Amino acid sequence: MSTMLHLINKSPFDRNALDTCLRLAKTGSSVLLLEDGVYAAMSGGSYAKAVSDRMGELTFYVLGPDVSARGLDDKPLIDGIDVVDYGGFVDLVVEHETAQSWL
Amino acid sequence: MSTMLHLINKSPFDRNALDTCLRLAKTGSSVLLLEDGVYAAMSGGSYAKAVSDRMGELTFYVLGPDVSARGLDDKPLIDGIDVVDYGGFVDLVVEHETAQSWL
Amino acid sequence: MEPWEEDGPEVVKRFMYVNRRAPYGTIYALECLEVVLIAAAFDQDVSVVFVDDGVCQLKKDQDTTAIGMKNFSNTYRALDDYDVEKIYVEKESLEARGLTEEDLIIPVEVLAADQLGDIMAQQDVVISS
Amino acid sequence: MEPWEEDGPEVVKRFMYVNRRAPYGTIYALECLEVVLIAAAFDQDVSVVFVDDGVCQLKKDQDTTAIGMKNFSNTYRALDDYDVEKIYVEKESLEARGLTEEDLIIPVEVLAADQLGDIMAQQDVVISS
Amino acid sequence: MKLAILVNEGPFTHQASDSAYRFAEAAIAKGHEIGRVFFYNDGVFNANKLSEPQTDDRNLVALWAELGQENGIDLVVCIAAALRRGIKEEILKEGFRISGLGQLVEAGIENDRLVVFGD
Amino acid sequence: MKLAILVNEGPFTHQASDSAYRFAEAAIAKGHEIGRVFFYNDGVFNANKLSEPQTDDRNLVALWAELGQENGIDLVVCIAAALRRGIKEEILKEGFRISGLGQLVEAGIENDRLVVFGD
Repeated sequence: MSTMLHLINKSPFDRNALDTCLRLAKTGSSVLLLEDGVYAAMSGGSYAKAVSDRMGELTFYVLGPDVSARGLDDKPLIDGIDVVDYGGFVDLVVEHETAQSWL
Repeated sequence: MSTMLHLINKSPFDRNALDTCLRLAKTGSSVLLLEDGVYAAMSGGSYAKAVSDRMGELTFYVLGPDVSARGLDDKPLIDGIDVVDYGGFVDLVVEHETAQSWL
Repeated sequence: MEPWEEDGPEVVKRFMYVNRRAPYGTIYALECLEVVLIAAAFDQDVSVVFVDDGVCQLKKDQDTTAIGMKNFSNTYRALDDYDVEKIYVEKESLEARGLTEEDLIIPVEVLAADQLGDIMAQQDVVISS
Repeated sequence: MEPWEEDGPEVVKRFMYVNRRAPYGTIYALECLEVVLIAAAFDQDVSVVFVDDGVCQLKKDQDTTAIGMKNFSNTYRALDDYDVEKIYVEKESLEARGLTEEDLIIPVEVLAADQLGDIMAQQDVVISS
Repeated sequence: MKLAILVNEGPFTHQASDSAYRFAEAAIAKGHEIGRVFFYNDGVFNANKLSEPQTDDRNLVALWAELGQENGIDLVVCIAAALRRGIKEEILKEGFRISGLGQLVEAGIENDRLVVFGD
Repeated sequence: MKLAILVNEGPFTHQASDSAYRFAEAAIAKGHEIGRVFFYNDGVFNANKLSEPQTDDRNLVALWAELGQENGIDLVVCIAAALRRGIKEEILKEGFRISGLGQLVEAGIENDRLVVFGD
């Protein structure tokens, strides 16, 4: 089995990409939230539970530049999500055998 | 109050356009499902209840050409939805004072 | 005095611009704002609505340095200078995203879905993007 | 014999093409199919997945006459000629849309989300559109 | 009745331009007037005369231009949206013109209805 | 490591091309090699040299071309996607080349990773 990095760039409020990813992603894989996907990382949002529910099985990351762009630096993230920059994004792609974008 | 024609061209499975339309549309207005929005008109789909629940308050139409294109002519529509062609679409726009597209 | 009571025979229509998308992920927020600023010059009755992810367009403290895109959020402040004063934000959309009125870059009127629906139902032209 | 056990030193990778969009509303279904047909010539291990609205691409009896767009649904039948035989459809996606295997234009393997996830997790390259 | 149309997407990636075209055609067949078609956002790509679809596919750039010429429809491409996307006079299909966003607002004012097609 | 990138959207309507560009830049800074960037779907618009963003905005067409030239990156525009969208040699930004879909599959085979950016 390859180690998978799932990429989510869609708002969970508008699109079903994260729902489907969470349904299909296997325990041990990672999820990077970027672009409008970062809204899924906010602990105050109504989507937080869906992410928290799989926190033990999946490793979640969020792209810091997209968080800052959207003015969300003052909003708390869901516990356990790591913030990475573009360099960290590259590292994640390198460390995982396959990257899957949920477009 | 203007009579409103709401246009939904997104699949209800993928996008929140129809959800929001159904939340905001007033009793007495009409909804035309077109393009990928026609999937909301199928009685066998899991979205049928959301549409049926407002059937008494809103008038629903579906664009036949988009139903046929997607091979759905053999699938039953939700009771009470009228099928129109592009000419019927034009008539609906003319008969209602305002058209609102939920993009 | 309401706009349509002003002098002259010209018809004043109610134009509503509806924003349902987050900023930066797509260009719709920016290009809709460009339309509104032009529309303001036409002496019509203009209102701007933020619903669903559209409410995120108004979040304070946007900093786009690291994504390299233009930060256009300060331009919303210009709406007031252009006499665009009817700015509506849906309460349910804010709450679902963990946001409050204090998070927004400009003063707005926060309305529940039911009230916002009433205002939408009164428009002559609705432009969404 | 599995593809990666074939003769020669060349590496065979597992390529998966993931379709999550309905046909006609967007071009992604058509342009993804064009990639798969090209990919079939490369002697790699190719699989094609239909999940979410992607399952609607395979619905029988599509008739695009009245919308004026090209009906490309028969091209899915060519996948077999091109030796693309690993075609997976998610069971949950079919059911949510009121569809069954009998509604589809080509034979496929219908898998529950859990099984489909296992197959996805074994890929080297995943191309989505 | 006088109808205006706003097209927000290009001629291929989304069905928006197809739907708008079929709607316009049907409106004309019913005796209505299309006062203006305004192309905004990626809609400006509908005016790219270099577009060359496969021979068995529809050619929306040509279809819009023909519909416009046969029925005297004003086909307006937004200059701001077009500039950033590289749609300029040198590749503009005959029958379209490039103008400002004010033409969209004007279309909303002067026509009985404005119908928006997009993503 | 050798990385390939697939860009499925144009330089303005979606953030995909921006994200792909920032990713490529960061990968190069970390000493990785970008084996190829393939532009598919509306991604072909990234190669339109007529694109003229506002002066205070980024110019992705120029940025991609520069990154490619400085680092010897193969920037490939899909011919099938480009033809229907009217992206032809006459408006192709220097630094990009037009070729077939096989180049995408090849990029997947020959690079250690393929990362997809789209809508």
